[in-house]
Amino acid sequence: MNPTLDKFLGGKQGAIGLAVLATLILVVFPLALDAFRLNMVGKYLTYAFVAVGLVLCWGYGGILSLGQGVFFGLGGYCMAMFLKLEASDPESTKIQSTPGIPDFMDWNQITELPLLWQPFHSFGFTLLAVIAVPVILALVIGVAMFKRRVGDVYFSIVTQAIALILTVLIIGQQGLTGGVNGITDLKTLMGWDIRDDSSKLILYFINAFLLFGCILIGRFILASKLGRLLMAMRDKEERVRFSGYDVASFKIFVFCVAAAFSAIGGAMFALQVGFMSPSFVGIVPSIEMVIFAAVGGRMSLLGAVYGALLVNYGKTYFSETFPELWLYLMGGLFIAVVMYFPNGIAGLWESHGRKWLGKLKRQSATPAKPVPVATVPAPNSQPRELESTP
Amino acid sequence: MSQPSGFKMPKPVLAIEGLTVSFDGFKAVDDLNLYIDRNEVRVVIGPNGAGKTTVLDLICGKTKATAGSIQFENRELTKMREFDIVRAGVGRKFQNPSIYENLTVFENLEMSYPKGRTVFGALFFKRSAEVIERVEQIAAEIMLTDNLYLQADLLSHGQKQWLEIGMLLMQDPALLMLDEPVAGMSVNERAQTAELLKRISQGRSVLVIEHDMEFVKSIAHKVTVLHQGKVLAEGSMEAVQSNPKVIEVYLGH
Amino acid sequence: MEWLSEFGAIAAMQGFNGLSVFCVLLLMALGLAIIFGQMGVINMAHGEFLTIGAYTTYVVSVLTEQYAAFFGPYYFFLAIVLSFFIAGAIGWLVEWAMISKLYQRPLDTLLATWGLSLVMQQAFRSIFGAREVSATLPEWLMGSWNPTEAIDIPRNGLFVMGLTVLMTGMIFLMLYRSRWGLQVRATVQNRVMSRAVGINTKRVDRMTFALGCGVAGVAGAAFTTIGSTGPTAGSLYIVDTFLVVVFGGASSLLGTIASAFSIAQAQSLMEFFMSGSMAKVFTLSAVILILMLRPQGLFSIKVRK
Amino acid sequence: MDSRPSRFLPRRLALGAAALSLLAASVFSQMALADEANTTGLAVTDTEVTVGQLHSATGTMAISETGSIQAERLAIEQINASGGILGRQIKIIQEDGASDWPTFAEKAKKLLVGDKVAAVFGCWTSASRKAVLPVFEKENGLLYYPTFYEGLEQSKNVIYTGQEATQQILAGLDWIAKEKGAKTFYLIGSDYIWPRTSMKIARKHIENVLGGEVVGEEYYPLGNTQFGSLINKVKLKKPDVVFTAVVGGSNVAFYKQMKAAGVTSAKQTLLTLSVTEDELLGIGGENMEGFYASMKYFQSLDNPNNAAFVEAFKAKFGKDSVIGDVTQAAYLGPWLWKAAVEKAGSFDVDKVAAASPGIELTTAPEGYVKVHDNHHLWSKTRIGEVQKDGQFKVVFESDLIEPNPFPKGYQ
Repeated sequence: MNPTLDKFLGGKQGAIGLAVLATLILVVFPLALDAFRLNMVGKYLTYAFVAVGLVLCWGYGGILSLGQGVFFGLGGYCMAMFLKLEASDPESTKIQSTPGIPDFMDWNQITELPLLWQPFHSFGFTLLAVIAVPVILALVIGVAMFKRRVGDVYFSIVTQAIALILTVLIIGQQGLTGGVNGITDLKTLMGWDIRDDSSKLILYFINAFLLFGCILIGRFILASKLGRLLMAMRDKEERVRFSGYDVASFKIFVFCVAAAFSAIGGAMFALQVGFMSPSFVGIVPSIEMVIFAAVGGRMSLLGAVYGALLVNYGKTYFSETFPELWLYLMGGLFIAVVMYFPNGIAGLWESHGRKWLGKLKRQSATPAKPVPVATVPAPNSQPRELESTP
Repeated sequence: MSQPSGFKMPKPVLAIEGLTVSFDGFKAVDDLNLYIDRNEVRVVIGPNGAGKTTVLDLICGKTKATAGSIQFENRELTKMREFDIVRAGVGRKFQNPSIYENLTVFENLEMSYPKGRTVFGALFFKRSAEVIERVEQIAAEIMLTDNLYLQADLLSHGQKQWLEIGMLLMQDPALLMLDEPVAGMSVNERAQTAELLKRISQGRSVLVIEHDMEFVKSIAHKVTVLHQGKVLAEGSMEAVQSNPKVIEVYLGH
Repeated sequence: MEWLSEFGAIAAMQGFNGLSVFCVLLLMALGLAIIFGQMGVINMAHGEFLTIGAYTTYVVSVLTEQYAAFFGPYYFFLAIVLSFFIAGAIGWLVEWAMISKLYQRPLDTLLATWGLSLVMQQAFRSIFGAREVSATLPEWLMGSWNPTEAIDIPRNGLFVMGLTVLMTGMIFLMLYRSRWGLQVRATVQNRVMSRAVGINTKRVDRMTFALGCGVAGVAGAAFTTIGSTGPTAGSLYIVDTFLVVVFGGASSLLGTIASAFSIAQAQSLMEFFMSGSMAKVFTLSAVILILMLRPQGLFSIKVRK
Repeated sequence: MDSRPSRFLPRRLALGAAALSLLAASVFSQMALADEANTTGLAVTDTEVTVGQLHSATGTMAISETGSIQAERLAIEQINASGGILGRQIKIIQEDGASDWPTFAEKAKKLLVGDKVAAVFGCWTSASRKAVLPVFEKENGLLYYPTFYEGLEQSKNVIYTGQEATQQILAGLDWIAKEKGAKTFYLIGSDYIWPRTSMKIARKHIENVLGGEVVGEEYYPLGNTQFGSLINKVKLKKPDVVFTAVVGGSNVAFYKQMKAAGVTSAKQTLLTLSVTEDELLGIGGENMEGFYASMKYFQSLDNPNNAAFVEAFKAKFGKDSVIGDVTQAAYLGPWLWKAAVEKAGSFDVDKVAAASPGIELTTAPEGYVKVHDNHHLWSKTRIGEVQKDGQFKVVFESDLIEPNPFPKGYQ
């Protein structure tokens, strides 16, 4: 195999795992789920971007950010600002005192589109901003923290405080941001109605492909020397430093990559869900995203996706069926995963699933069976639970 | 230190002058002067708490000096960042073997290869024939050729020490600093290590901290005795061993 | 002239407010600081241990009203003591079942305790209902004390202040004057060596964690006088608490005190001159900026490694 | 782990196919069922009509929304007991918004598209309403929204059973200006849209209509628990009236600290928009004794409708339960819907919405209400004085006030 391609796919095992997930997301879900449920899966998958980023920076880099919601939110807000401007054309806002500006600005007696919003008329600028704004913030935080060797718990707490600050700011500046309600009622993307079922289906696929893009980039990073350096840094930071590496710059890089992934997720969230609010920026959503990565397996890019799907599905299912039990379950699951299965679903699969699969293979006398069928249960307990979805 | 032009006196590779560091008033290193010549093997000895490891920490930038200067090939190290010091040609082995245990010996050595040290350099680093050749060469040097594809945590304690030395050699440093390289080694391994040090000190200076006097004797060109952060004595092993102040410090209490 | 004396009165009350916020921050942070200092662990469920104290106070208050009205004025002291022991006992259990399994993995402890906080919140909701409750405060804790006509000093503020001084003093004594404190400090310095000289470090950890949780319980009981009691009440305090502890630096109680003091003064002063939201943003940003300049917190001892 | 790999794919496909055929079947069955009471494929049979209930049963908002859930259930039960609507019993599908706005939007869509409910009773915060509004407008659903709110909104798909801001604020300010001779006001709110909009309206009214002066206007983050500095500022400014819209956990901290700082009703007049009987449970009546609240309903209202309502509510949910303004407004929802359906003779959303303006309810616990063309309610505003036991004493009752969600001159 081409070595570069191999790096992206992560060898035979990696390619199979990817194929399984791709089948699940690109074929099985769209066929088996109705538009409404599929849109929900689409929403879960936007969180998976964050989880994938966390695998890189937390699992491999040892940097536990409790403020990934900040980047998710910034990406989402950039996209939402563009969409909101498009939804606020003078015609559909003619009942306002100042037509042509977003409705919440009108309620806040703002009579002119603020400077901050002006560039978001351009889709090109918006796409750039979706990535650039969070990455620049991550860069600033990263430079400030890692160059000064703020590590471990300190970093976690500081990122958490940043999440809080941003939430308070967004809520406080409601003329600019829509406040606690967020930016709502997003309708079209360059004239294309994003609320239709058909457009939601297209968005779902765009989202899925972007997610796979991020996973492949993640794989490429991990397969490179940089990936090995990350792990080396996590375990023996001093050694790496005294081998002549600028440890901080690697941490900053991986933190920025995680921020960029989160931001893409946020932007796709705004597109698919149709609004953005500060409730995805704060501390609680940020930690929940860590849960997705932890449950899926902090060392597994694919596991992170399963984690995001499983936890969110569980959240929807249990909060519908046993609302009382949900928090117990979520908390308990989290404690159990952290304490006993630090490598999450992916770790369980590695330690038990493969063995079991091996046994199965040996039993079946026809080893020539097409590989994907035999490995479909890669996510392990996952498909069984999701079957009740439709 | 002006020198007449034309006549080239060998300038020390490392010149430490007036070096002081204090932790909350306690002076771990106190107005220290130390010069190491090219191709010299220098051993620093001294009782526990004499400040030996701190000196290494100061040279490689792990600890920042309170006062004084450290000149390495005419560059002032006290102002430089750790990885710049390494890139300038200073390698350091830690007291406990510090290797990447879940990587193979090959990968351990490869990590220290002085290319692809920037973020994007590392991202697009390729295992070229040149890299492989260099790794194999070093592996032979440190007697680990047979274990090249073994995971590093399966090595013996002594082999781990060698591996770390090998990782430093990958960088081809002008100054190699080793903190207790034979601690925990068998007699046989000690002898092998001494041979290794002799081989690798060709073309570079080596600064060693060691307690094992036999070992020191077998490798040292010159010995420096530290006591309470100051140089107590300096010279050949024999001269130092017969120095009454040294005897007082080692045996007096 | 009258304007001046009024200004003086406001200045006095504002000064007291700064002190009062300081005490609140310190009292919340004390328990966390002990645990963080000892184990390097941030207990994300700290807020829920505060809430245990608050609910204990509520239950004692209700029971007193129903069965022992004569005890009414004094029930608060009993509530504080009970809060300490109940929160401490639960902390003891948590350390035994969870924390002790996670040493060497501080980030994982942080995550696991967050899971715990979810479970505890839901437990409060199941037991006490989703709505907020209110303990009836004894008369002597309500209202204000007037040294002059124009000055109102909140009695609950004074009470919290007194309690803070008492708790801080007791913790100081325990840490620096008792045998147990010596063991704790020894364990922090060198765990292996402490074990070698016969200190039961496991027990020391467990006691420390329980003590930290117990102190949180006391804080929670005290906060029923100034704040709300509900399943998620603890989470209102949590970020401030973390910042105080982290800002103060892990290694010293003195750092926590200094950090609580500076954050409280900054916040109290800024709130006086600008809107509460912006004051919050500025305070938090200032703390983060300073943390970036001094990553190990205000007071960290330079240690030779 | 025991899921069979070989069965996995086919099973999913089968499920997909089953889902499709079910969908088709349901479309046909609905067509077959259609009569004039239901021409748009809603979940209405000859004996039953399905409605949705969408509140937060979990999460931080559960504290506030529990009362609304209970009140709506009570109303629906009573309607069913009295024969239902157009001869059909009401069936409730309850969904949990879990205090999370996208969940609200999702669940709204599920109720409208999946369950085809004829009406939804739900939401509490403005944020959740804003999140579901596009769904209701796109899928043409009907939402009964119970909370008093900031106004600036009007939708043909929503009936607002609580007061919009001007109804609640103006009468209250007029009363306090007249009764207490108030000229100077200090405005305090939690930092989000409802308090900010309310204070804006209040400021305009104070400055332009009452000829008074606003001496301070402050917003604190939601969840703030330290109000010492603010209270000192209030003391410095000595306003005639402190006018507040503080919510959630902050509420409790604010009033406890006011009391502790000596700012009691003996020294300071205070009028609030945000404290109902529900909040008083947490704050404690003793901490607010003598302060005033301005809203359309208090549990202590003295009329036969209310007496019956309070009795029924307590019989169902326990004698210690309290009823606040929003709870009562939520109770109106099902009754208003019933009246509109009966007037329209159909469950069709368009017809019900069109029939709604002009609907009168004389049996409302708050007294008489009437649906305005703008889908808000005509209602009276009352001033209640906080009593030590956590109830309010009604000290003033306005005339019927016209709802005006887009108040000219107040924006």
